[in-house]
Amino acid sequence: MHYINKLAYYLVIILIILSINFFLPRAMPGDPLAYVLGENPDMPIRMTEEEREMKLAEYGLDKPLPEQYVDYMIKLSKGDLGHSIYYKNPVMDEILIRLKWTLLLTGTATVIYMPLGIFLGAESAWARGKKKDTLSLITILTVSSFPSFVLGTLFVIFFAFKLGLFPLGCANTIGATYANPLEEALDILHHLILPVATLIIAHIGGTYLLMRNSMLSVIGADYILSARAKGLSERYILNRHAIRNALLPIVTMAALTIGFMTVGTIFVEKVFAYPGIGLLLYDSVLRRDYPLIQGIFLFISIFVVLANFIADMAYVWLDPRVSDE
Amino acid sequence: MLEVTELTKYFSSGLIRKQYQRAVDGVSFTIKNGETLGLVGESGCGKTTVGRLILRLTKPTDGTVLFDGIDLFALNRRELLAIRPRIQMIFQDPDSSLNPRMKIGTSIAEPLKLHGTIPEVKRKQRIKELIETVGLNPEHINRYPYQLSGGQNQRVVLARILALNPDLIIADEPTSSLDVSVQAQILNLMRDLQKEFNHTYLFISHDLDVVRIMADRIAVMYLGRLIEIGETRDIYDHAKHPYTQALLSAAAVDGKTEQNVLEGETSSPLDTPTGCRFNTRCPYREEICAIKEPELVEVGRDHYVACHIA
Amino acid sequence: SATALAEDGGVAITADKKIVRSVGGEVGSSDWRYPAPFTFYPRGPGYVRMSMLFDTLTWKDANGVIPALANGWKVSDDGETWTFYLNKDARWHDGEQFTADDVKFTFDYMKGYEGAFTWFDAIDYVDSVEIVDDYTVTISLNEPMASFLVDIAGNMPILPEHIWSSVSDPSEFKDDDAVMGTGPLKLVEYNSAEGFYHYEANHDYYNGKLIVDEFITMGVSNAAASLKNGDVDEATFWGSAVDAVKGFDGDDEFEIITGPSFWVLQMIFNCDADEGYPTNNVTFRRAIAYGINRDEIVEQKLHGGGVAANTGILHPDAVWYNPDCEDYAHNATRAEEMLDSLGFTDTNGDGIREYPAGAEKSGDLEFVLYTTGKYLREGELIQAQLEEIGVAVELTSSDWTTIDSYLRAADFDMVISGHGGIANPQILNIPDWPASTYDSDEYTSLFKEQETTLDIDSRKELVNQLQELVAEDLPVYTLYHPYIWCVYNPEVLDTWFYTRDGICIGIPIELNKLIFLARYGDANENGKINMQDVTQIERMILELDDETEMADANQNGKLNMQDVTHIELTILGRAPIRYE
Amino acid sequence: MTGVKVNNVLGSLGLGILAILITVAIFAPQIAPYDPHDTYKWMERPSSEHLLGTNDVGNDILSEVIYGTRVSLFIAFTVSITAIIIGTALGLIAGYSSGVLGFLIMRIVDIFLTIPRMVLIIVLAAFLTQSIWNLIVIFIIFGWMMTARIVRSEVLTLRSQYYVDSAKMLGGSDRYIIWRHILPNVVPLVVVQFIMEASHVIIAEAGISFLGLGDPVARSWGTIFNYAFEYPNIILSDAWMWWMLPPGLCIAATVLGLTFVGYALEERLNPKLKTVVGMEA
Amino acid sequence: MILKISKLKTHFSTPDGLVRAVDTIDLSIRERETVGLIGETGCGKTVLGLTITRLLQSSTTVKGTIIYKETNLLKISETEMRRIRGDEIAMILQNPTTSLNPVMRVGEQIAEVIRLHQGLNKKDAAEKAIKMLGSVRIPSPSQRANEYPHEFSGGMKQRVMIAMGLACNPSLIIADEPTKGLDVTIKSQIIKLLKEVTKEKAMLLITHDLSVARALCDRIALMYAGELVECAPAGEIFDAPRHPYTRGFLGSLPRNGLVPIPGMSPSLINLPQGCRFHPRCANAKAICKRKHPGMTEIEDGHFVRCFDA
Ligand SMILES: Nc1ncnc2c1ncn2[C@@H]1O[C@H](COP(=O)(O)OP(=O)(O)OP(=O)(O)O)[C@@H](O)[C@H]1O
Ligand SMILES: Nc1ncnc2c1ncn2[C@@H]1O[C@H](COP(=O)(O)OP(=O)(O)OP(=O)(O)O)[C@@H](O)[C@H]1O
Ligand SMILES: [Mg+2]
Ligand SMILES: [Mg+2]
Repeated sequence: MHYINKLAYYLVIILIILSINFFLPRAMPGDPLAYVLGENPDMPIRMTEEEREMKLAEYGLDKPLPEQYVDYMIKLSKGDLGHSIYYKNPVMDEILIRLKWTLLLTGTATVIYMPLGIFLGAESAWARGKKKDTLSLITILTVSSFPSFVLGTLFVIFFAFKLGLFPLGCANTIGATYANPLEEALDILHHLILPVATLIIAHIGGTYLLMRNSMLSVIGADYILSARAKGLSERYILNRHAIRNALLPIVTMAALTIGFMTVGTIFVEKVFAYPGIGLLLYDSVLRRDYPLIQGIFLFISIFVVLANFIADMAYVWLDPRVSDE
Repeated sequence: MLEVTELTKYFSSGLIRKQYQRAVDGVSFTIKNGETLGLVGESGCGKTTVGRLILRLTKPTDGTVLFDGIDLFALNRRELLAIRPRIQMIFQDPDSSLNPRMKIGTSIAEPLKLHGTIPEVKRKQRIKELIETVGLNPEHINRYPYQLSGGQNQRVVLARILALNPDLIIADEPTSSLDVSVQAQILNLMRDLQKEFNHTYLFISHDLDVVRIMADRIAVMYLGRLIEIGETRDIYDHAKHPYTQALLSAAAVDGKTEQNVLEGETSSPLDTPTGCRFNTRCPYREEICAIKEPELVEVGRDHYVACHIA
Repeated sequence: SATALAEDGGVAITADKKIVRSVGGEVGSSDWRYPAPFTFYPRGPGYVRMSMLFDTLTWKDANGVIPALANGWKVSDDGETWTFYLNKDARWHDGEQFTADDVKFTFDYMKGYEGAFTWFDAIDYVDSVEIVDDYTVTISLNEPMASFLVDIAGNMPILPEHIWSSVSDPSEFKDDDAVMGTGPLKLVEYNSAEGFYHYEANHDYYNGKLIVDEFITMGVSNAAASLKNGDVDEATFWGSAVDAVKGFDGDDEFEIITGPSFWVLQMIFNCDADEGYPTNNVTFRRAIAYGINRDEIVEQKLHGGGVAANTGILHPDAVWYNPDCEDYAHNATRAEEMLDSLGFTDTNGDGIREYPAGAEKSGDLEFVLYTTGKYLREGELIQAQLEEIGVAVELTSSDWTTIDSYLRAADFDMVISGHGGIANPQILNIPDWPASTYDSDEYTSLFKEQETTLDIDSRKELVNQLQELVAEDLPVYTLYHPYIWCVYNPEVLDTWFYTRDGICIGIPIELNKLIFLARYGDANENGKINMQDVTQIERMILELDDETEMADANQNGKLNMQDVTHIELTILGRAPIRYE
Repeated sequence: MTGVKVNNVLGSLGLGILAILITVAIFAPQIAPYDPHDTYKWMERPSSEHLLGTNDVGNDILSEVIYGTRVSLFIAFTVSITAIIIGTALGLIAGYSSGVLGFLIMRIVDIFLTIPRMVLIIVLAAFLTQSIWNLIVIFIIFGWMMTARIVRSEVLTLRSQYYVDSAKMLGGSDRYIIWRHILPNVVPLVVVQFIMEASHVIIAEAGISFLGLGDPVARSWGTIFNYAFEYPNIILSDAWMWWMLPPGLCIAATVLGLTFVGYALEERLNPKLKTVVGMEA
Repeated sequence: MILKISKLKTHFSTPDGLVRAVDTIDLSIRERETVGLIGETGCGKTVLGLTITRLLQSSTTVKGTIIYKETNLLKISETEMRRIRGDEIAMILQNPTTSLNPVMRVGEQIAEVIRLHQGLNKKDAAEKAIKMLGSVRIPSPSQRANEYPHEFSGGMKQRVMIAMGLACNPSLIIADEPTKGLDVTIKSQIIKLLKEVTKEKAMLLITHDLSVARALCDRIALMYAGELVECAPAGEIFDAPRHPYTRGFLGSLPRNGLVPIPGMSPSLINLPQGCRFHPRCANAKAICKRKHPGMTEIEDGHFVRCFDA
């Protein structure tokens, strides 16, 4: 029951996202054709009325809106996100070749910052009021108030340029030939460290605070006292009783953070010239490559919605109370 | 004064597949002027809902409530606002009955302000009177609820209700969160006030000892149904329904006499048993009990029971 | 010979592979699409990435046109038939021999798929191509085309027939074979995400020995820092990036060369007779021009990395440049006088002039100046300068789509925009600009006339007049031309140079494939082609003066008369070259 | 009880930071040594004349940053105040009238919260003209949801409190109850939410501007940072120290100030942490 | 004597002042004896229970001795205490609904304490847990063990709490209001269950429900404002209460006439001078205002803190 409801809900969300995507260029001021053909500030496109009509027809923009909508949906169902103006390639292809880098970046960062934030938050709450708690609280709040691009830029200047410890950007050494896969992996890692560190620092605060708050309310709960009354050790109580309960709000949050992450990567990828989807979005925005912008928006949104869906399911799995409803 | 007929409330939940919770299912009783009717029953049997229905704080599903001959359920908004001051309710939890951000004095002044019965200049004086009537000190006027104890807050609630001088007071377990000694203070106060202002009480409680002292008549509910109603003395001495008997026996624990301990738990109003609702726990169950729902029948003077066996 | 020179150590060839890395921009914006002939991004950087792989019949170096796949050529007197003598050593990357068939095939293919080659559209001039023998072709034109040698022969990549004959959708053909040409480099890897192109040397190159083994053009996060860090060996800077260039000045590890950009930033006025008041008044526009201090803009925005533009639009380094256009040197007094004379005076003393009474508009003399975010700073400077002469400017930054829609509707006052390709007189067709509000019969007829005039001198005269007219009428007021720099590490490669009038049809950047060739490594130790080279060529020419000898020389891979003539023409600025 | 002390220290620190920034914003014309649009010699190093040097077109960076405070804070506060008011109103409606309207509002909130809003903002910003008003409108459109959700759930709790029933019973109309009983209890939450939203907007606006989608005319810190970042020589020269760092630090300081204040407020308002000890007779 | 508490003080320091939640309490419990601890809300009953099991936050001050079978619980290390907790001394907490971990299966919550203290492996512990559930009369225990607390009713959760307390066969049980919030019929079920349990175990029963105390206790101690005011065998308390508070307390029961004690309990921060009860005492004398009375044994095993007893 629960699953079906949720599924329906998410399908509606996806439908809405698709519709936003459809109506966005059509609702904006300006020539819709410009959103398909792109613009060239130096040399504006020259077109006679006739050519215009032809182009409109070619892109199906002359049809009535509902018909366009149906066409759009049919195309989408075939995985066709349209053609990039700049790359003259299917939007999907352009996204897919960059996907691995973004996944590597966000994946690595998430795998580190989530458990770390959870761990630090839990520890901090468990030591509430003590020096350890205060110190980590202030440190994390302070550090994470730096926007990722400020932090990233400073990292580039210090660690990459001044100290020369890391490369200035990119995902690997361009044009390098590797003796073995390990060497390649190390090279990729070398390029990954600064951007990942930036993402972690920029995103850890949210998780940390949430976990800390969540944990604080768990600590006061009677079942923790009850667990102590059973003679269980503090570590055991923390691990077995407290964390799972405290994790519940985190799980809901996790999906949201994945949404933030995808945005965070735009900044980090720009600062570190990391060739992922975020940078693609940035470049497309600069080039006003509207089909590509829309495609990326759609892709990220659906990705985030899926993440939400998974988080919802995980929530059910974590909290037996929900599954019964 | 109050005539409740076939009062029914089903709570529905679920959007796609509706589920009905039969919280109150055809309850009828009357209360005479100046009388106290005790309403007892286990948790979740629908006592509070009955009270809230009478006040129209909850929308009824069915039934009628006549208050001094006025059909409460037929009133429109304005009429309802006009009649509300005459029926008041005291809630279970005194602490949450007062807005934590309002000073005690403001809380008590609220009904006066809302109804504008007393000019503003005299209000202060009236508040002081009310505060003293319920045995509090005028200096409490400037305190906040959290600065007072539960018992004191319940007094404030009483003072506020008195400001409206209602005819009917529905007291929903007014002392269940209080200590025995404080409970005694509040219950005594309520009795005194009843005498003084001739209030009519619908006194809801799960504590039979308390009801015995407070009520003239007692109504026993089980799973949304009224199963027995009668004079207090009759109920205590000649309880007819097996459930009432079990309740009384459980309340009379003293460590010596062997009790009549009921097995099992109350069923949920989500899926009420067919036939007599008590049949799943009844020690005297017979075949008919699982099939037919018993009607209230008169077994003594003003004493009604819904049981096939009694 | 080239080999000997290399061995002499004129060029640093080490036992290791010699890899040259060049900055192609920031990651992401360093992508110019797949470098196949029909897929590259139709701008200069896209073309040059393709040109590494494919050769054309002719090519250009620092001094002008030189032979490429064609060793020599001659043109008929009517200018309608061109004969090309092809290089017999040229081979495709797969080892196949290059022949006249490929040339004919290419022309036919381009004509057959008209519009597929988005880079230029002059193929219409070509009527037919005939194969004389395996290494000679004649190309017949519909009408004489003075710029043929550059615009078509020096521009159109010759395709291998054995690959493309079976390709029916050229713009979708992105196989490995699609990048197989005769060029000095072969494509190893291309990655659009990272915007990098990895080439390796085609050591069998027919046109000379290669001095590099691999060439990479890639995206970086910060060009200057990457260069300093040694991640790359060469980078281009432009305009205000002169600051970064200065950082390398005096650094022994790096060399700097400067070139023209063939680019202009300009302010377009609304000259529409109905909508454009008061910018449709020429005196008013001149007053504005006097009010603007272009030198200040060059100084403040470009930090000296450019020059105040030719008000006649064409670039000073271009053949067609008219140096005598009115330059509207900043003169606030004059501007104020002119405005006063038009009746725009500050009557209410708020420092801003008002419209004269009874004019089409009233109130403060205030204009909206549209610009994209890129040129906002220029806008701000203009805003401040015009305020001094009592003209208020509201600066609005917008994306081009929006600005364009205002332009089309003639619903604007002034717009800042820039464009390149200003070496070609064709650019002067202002009334025909999509959003132009300029309308002048005199100008239009003058433009038509120069288009049909074949005599170079008279045409030059007409183009000069056109420029003067632009400068007088000021439908656009040009602001500046930025410079372009190439900063490189000479240890790795020191053959960088700027091509005369730009690569191919005028690409200003330094990525001429000739830098990979030993003879260039030899010719310029300081990275530049100098007059000595030219004299050397001249001396060669003097020794060869009859037809047979020329044919001989041709076969030996040497220059011929035609080359020389052409070089001379180019040097003298008479070869009509079309730029975009 | 070190927790309380830390809390107070953080709170006052945050308030201090904000007070300074707000003062700077209000008195920017008085504080700034120059008009940020005036031009001097470009790329000057810090000197007594230009404490933070000049930028690539010769604007005094210090003055630019001071005026940037205005822009950044103006956007942040305009957006968060409006978004909070909208969110509170909708949250109240959704929570108090559990009808179709409330259901609809909450669905919209859920959907908006699921869609990655920053990405959509970037996309929208790419479609729209770059102006601070457009940004403000976009941020408002995407800024009210969290407040609505929080207010609604609080209203749901409050609504089930007996004192709300009491007020009804005493004859209070819905409007009276909302104004007198619900709203005052929601206000503290809303204040915290306002602070959170303001810090979100600061970061979001800085981010959008960093991507070059901000209003290049009204230069916020993000835009200043962006210009510095795009300056080709920024890493090689030392200019990042006085051109990039100050706006970056300002953004961080504002966020930090808001976070501290928000944190302290939340701690203070969180009833879990407030134990009333002993009852006075 | 299984537990002997003497001069026990538990003080909390708060921003408002020192809370003397437990103030000089002497109390002992014999083997198999059930002692009832009765008092009004906030008088310190729960704190006493938590002090014995040392479950209070470390920032509190605890003084005095708690001798459990010859060991002073206040002197041993936390590790040793942990071994005793749940194994020898079981505490059944006040609120079963919140005292069970909502995301852990009921069986597992019982099994973990068995595994910890009796070193059984997972499987055996799980089996034992099911047995324990059966012994507190949970129907179909093996199936119920795999359910979560929210699937249990209030009475059943209380049984689970009891089963958890009994799992390691402790010698002393501290039960904090085991019948609070339960319906009368369910309450009598729990009382019946506890009665069986206490046949062979000592128990400290904390409650403010006199009927429960009467049904279960051998001895009853009354607590007022952090200290004991009367302690005597159950019968004597009900039949011959000596302390005015005890008398008032009993008198305020509905069945005894609903005669309230005037005034209200003092704050544990501002305790009255002299006898803590004197402001509410009808026969308070001058001395009561000045001097704090001590516990005196007025009859065998009957202690009262009153000058007048
Ligand atoms: N607003 C509501 N929505 C849905 N169900 C409700 C609502 N209010 C009460 N119920 C259900 O109606 C039934 C009767 O509730 P009610 O509060 O009247 O019982 P009660 O006898 O007062 O119990 P208690 O003694 O615990 O106060 C319960 O099962 C309860 O869950
Ligand atoms: N950690 C603590 N810090 C400060 N004061 C506390 C703390 N724990 C308890 N108190 C105070 O100690 C007093 C005694 O509390 P306790 O919980 O023991 O009362 P109780 O007798 O169990 O009451 P109830 O019958 O309501 O359970 C109360 O006034 C309480 O506020
Ligand atoms: Mg109730
Ligand atoms: Mg307690």
